[in-house]
Amino acid sequence: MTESVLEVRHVSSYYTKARRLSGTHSGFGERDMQVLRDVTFSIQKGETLGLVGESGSGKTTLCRAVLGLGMDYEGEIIHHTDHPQMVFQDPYSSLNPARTVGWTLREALRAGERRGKRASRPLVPEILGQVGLSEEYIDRYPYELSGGQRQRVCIAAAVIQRPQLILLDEPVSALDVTIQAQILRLLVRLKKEFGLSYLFISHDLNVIYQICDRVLVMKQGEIVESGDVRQVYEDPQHDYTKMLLAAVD
Amino acid sequence: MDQTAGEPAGVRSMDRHGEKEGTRQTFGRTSCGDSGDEMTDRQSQKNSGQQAPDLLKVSGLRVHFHNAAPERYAVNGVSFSLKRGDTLGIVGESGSGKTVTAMCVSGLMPRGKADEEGSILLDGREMFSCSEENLRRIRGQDVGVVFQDPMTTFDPLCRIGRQVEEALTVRGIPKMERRKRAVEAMGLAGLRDAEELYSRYPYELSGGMLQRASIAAAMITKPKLLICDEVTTALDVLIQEQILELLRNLNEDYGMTILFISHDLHVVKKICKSVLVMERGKIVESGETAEVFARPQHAYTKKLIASIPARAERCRTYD
Amino acid sequence: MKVLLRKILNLMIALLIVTLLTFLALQVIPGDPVTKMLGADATAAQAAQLRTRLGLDQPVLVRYGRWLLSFLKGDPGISYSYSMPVAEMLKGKLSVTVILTALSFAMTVLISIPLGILTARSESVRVNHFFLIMDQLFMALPPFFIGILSVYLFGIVLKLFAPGTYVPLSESVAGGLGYLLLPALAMALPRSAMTVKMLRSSIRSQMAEDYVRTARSRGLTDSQILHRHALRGAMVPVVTFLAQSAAEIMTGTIIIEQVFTIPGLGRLLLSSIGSRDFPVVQAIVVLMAVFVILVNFAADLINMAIDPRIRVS
Amino acid sequence: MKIRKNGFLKTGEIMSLVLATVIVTGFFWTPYGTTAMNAAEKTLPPSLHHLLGTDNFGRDVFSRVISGAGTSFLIALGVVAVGCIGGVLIGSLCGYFGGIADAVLMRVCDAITAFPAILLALVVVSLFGGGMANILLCLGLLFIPSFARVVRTEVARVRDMNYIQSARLMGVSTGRILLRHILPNTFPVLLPAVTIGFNNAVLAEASMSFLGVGIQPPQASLGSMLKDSQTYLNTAPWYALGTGGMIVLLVLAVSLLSEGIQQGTGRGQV
Repeated sequence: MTESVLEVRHVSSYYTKARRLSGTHSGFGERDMQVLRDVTFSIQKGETLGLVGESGSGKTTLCRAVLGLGMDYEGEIIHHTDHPQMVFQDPYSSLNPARTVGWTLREALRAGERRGKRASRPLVPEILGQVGLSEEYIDRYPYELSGGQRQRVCIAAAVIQRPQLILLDEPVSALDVTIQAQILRLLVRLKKEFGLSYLFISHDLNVIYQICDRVLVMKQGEIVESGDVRQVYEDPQHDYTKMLLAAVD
Repeated sequence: MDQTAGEPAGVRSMDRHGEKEGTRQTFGRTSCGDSGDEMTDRQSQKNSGQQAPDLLKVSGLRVHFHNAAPERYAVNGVSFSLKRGDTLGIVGESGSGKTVTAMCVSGLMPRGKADEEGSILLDGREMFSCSEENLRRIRGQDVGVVFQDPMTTFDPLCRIGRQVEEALTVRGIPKMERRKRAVEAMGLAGLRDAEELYSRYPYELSGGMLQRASIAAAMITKPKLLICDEVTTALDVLIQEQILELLRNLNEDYGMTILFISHDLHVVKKICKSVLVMERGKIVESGETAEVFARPQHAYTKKLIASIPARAERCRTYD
Repeated sequence: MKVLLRKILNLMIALLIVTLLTFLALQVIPGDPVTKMLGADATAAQAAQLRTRLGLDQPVLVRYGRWLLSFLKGDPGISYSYSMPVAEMLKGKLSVTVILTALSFAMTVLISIPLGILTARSESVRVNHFFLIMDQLFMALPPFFIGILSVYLFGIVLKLFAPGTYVPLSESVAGGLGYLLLPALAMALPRSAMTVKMLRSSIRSQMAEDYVRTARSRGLTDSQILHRHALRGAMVPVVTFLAQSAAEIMTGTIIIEQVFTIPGLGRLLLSSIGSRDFPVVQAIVVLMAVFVILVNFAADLINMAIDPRIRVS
Repeated sequence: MKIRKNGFLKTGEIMSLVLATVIVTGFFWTPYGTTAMNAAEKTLPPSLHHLLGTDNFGRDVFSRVISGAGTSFLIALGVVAVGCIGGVLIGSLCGYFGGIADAVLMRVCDAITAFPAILLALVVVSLFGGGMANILLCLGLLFIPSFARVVRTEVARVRDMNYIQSARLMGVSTGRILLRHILPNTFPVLLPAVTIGFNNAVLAEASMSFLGVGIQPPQASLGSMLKDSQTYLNTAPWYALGTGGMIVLLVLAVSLLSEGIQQGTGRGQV
């Protein structure tokens, strides 16, 4: 097998009780404990791994744990590459409203240089071109951009440091369908161009099917099914996967 | 509801009939267009000759917001009709005018923010010539609306029951009966423990439950038309399924007429007998849902269908 | 219930801290009350005797404890300047200040709430602009300047009242209240302007919420929506602001009493500060602090009643 | 940030500009000496020689008002500077890092902001002595909590935004994230806080001087002049009007400016 870029071994995570109380406490409703239960998987180089599940299934918690964004967890997370990046769902809170597109991208470059990636410094207009935006966007503020354009800028900022792994948290869910298709195509192209690996999180199995090689199905913090996308689609084993598939059919 | 569910789907182009029935001509012209490349319509040929009374008949609807560019119409010549007991989907992306159309039909367009032209006949009554007073009577009584985000559709400071029965409250129904009907409607909307939930606050309920409660609130007056504006968008897929199931039951068991607005072709396919596809304020294609999906005629419809993440195609292969 | 208990506990802690801080602050002030009371040529023995009598020879915390206990019993000590019980000195003055504060606060509420609702409902651009300008103007008028202007206008030019002739309520209720009207109004006007502005924007932001559209779809009129829904939500920040206003008004009396020569707590506070009469200063500051804390607590309770979500978090 | 022009902004700009010019000029030159008495010209009504008349010592009220406004201006500026710098420092650190220090500091801030600043300032300044430095320091310290609270709330909100997470993933240092990524986002809430703080400081100084515990005579101060003018309300009403009017103008100019900016950035009311 090829080398892996990320290994997650037996990761569990708990929400403290106090936090739960202040957040979503209630005696009613369909609610899950926000816990990761013994999650194990790895991502190979050049692979797109899909992670599917409903809200509250622990997808985002897993993401934060992988990126080390202030999540406490048990188990092991081994990175075989430097500094993975992330693209978030909501393109409206993903860009600093007080800064222009150019500033954000230059800032990413600057931070990359501090990490010693001076060698192949790309230029801001060049990067914008790579994500399908023209130079005139350099001086635009986020509020002047559409959802799709913002997501392009976010993707540009994510690939600017040439990471090997990018986490995509529902990157197209907030977009119109035709824009979704464009962004998905962009992601595929960038992956080929830069040899990226993706962890692609979505609640939409159809989107996962389009872009991923393998898929993990997550329910209440547990991976209930995993395998090759086609295989999972054609022959789902777990009831939950079957329900999810039936829902998007 | 006096309509049998087995009737042929009732979407027809109104541009030809519209003029006969005295709609303002100027807009009859600009509406869907006769040329066929703007709008592809199978139903009009099939159904011409048949004249059952429509519950809703929109003709030559044009909306222009005052703060928009002069020639930028949010809705630009939209005509369609909807029979009792039918389910009609309006599909389009953001900015297609689908929500504005729904707002006009529900009588919720804010006053003085836009120019509206054309005609909306609801059960034979012209909405545009209604006084604000009459419009308000129509809202809640004849038309119920369910909105997108169940989390924000309720007043967070007000108990669920009070809000579910609100359409009755403002119509002077006594408290005991209100409560009875509210609990009934909530039960109908698939909420168990309706009695208990009646005195809960919105923050104590999950999104799916709130969406059920908001359907109950819209249904409580037994309106003639139920407008669902992106009701599943904010929900998880499995909950989406449940809500769609509920709406389907309301339509099949109680003959509720549903106007279903969505950007999601998938969802529309599951619930609507017929569908309108809108792009930049115009209807570009309409017909029976299955038919439109199987054989899309208009380029935009094709593009939309192609954009749906489907099993058949994968980005990797076509890029 | 749990939240309520926690709030009450917080309230107690706050009261304790405020009283302690006030007490400590007045201990570090330079100047020895004993020399002040006895004069410069008193003997050391006399001084020591007085010190013992006043309890000044004890450690600070012991003195604080003693003072707090007797304060709770209604005895805040003995005045250095007048050698009489502080409680005696405060008695008549406290009621004047409380009535003035209550009067002014009532005016603020009565002016601002209806006006705020009225201007929030108005859709006319002109009316809105007019009120925005009036808001700005009145917010810029400091109460003491309004006070001076009204003394000049009503007292000197129109001769409607004679400045400096406050009659205690015990002598004439109508006369006393009448005299307090202008000072109360002077404090209420700028506060009202601020409250109107706040209430208006609060209502506006509520009316832009999604649930308003939903209510409209049920056939409610705008005024039904306002009264059944929007107003409740809009009141939450306003209640908090009104509590703050009550506190500001209470301290504002210090100045306004000066302008209208009203014999209230403010004047007593100033003269006591001047004569370094610490027991009196301490008692007044603590009373005002307790008032402020209680008012804020009341606002919290009201908001808990309005918004169920506050009850759980 | 683009600011649309509007009536409030324009009026505020013009007023502030005129006032600033007058005040700055007043630091170097006034028509008459601010303490120069003239027994021959006691309580003269406004005229071309004395724009706002003279007071009971024959001093030119206009000159004294300008100079007093200068004092108010300097103190308010200093108070806001102390409060703002301290508040931004405490607020941003508390908001960003959270934890026990944050909880404790914010409790203290809550207690101090709940308490009317003027009462505390009054007691403290009167007991430690007036004078510009004492007033400035005392009010400045008392103003820190209100700034800290505003900044903290905003920083805590922005901290969890996706773009800050992104910046962290890109390897931007914490200091830089705070300074260059988060702080610019607090300006929209900091600006109204600064203007309100400025006005509160002007009023607090005036109030204290009015009560005789602030700026000490013969230095001109709007508050103490207003206090003096009260005695001569009968014979020289222009004294009170001119002095009080200046306070109103100072406050009005700044709040119009603030309202204008808020409306121009779409945050104000229509």
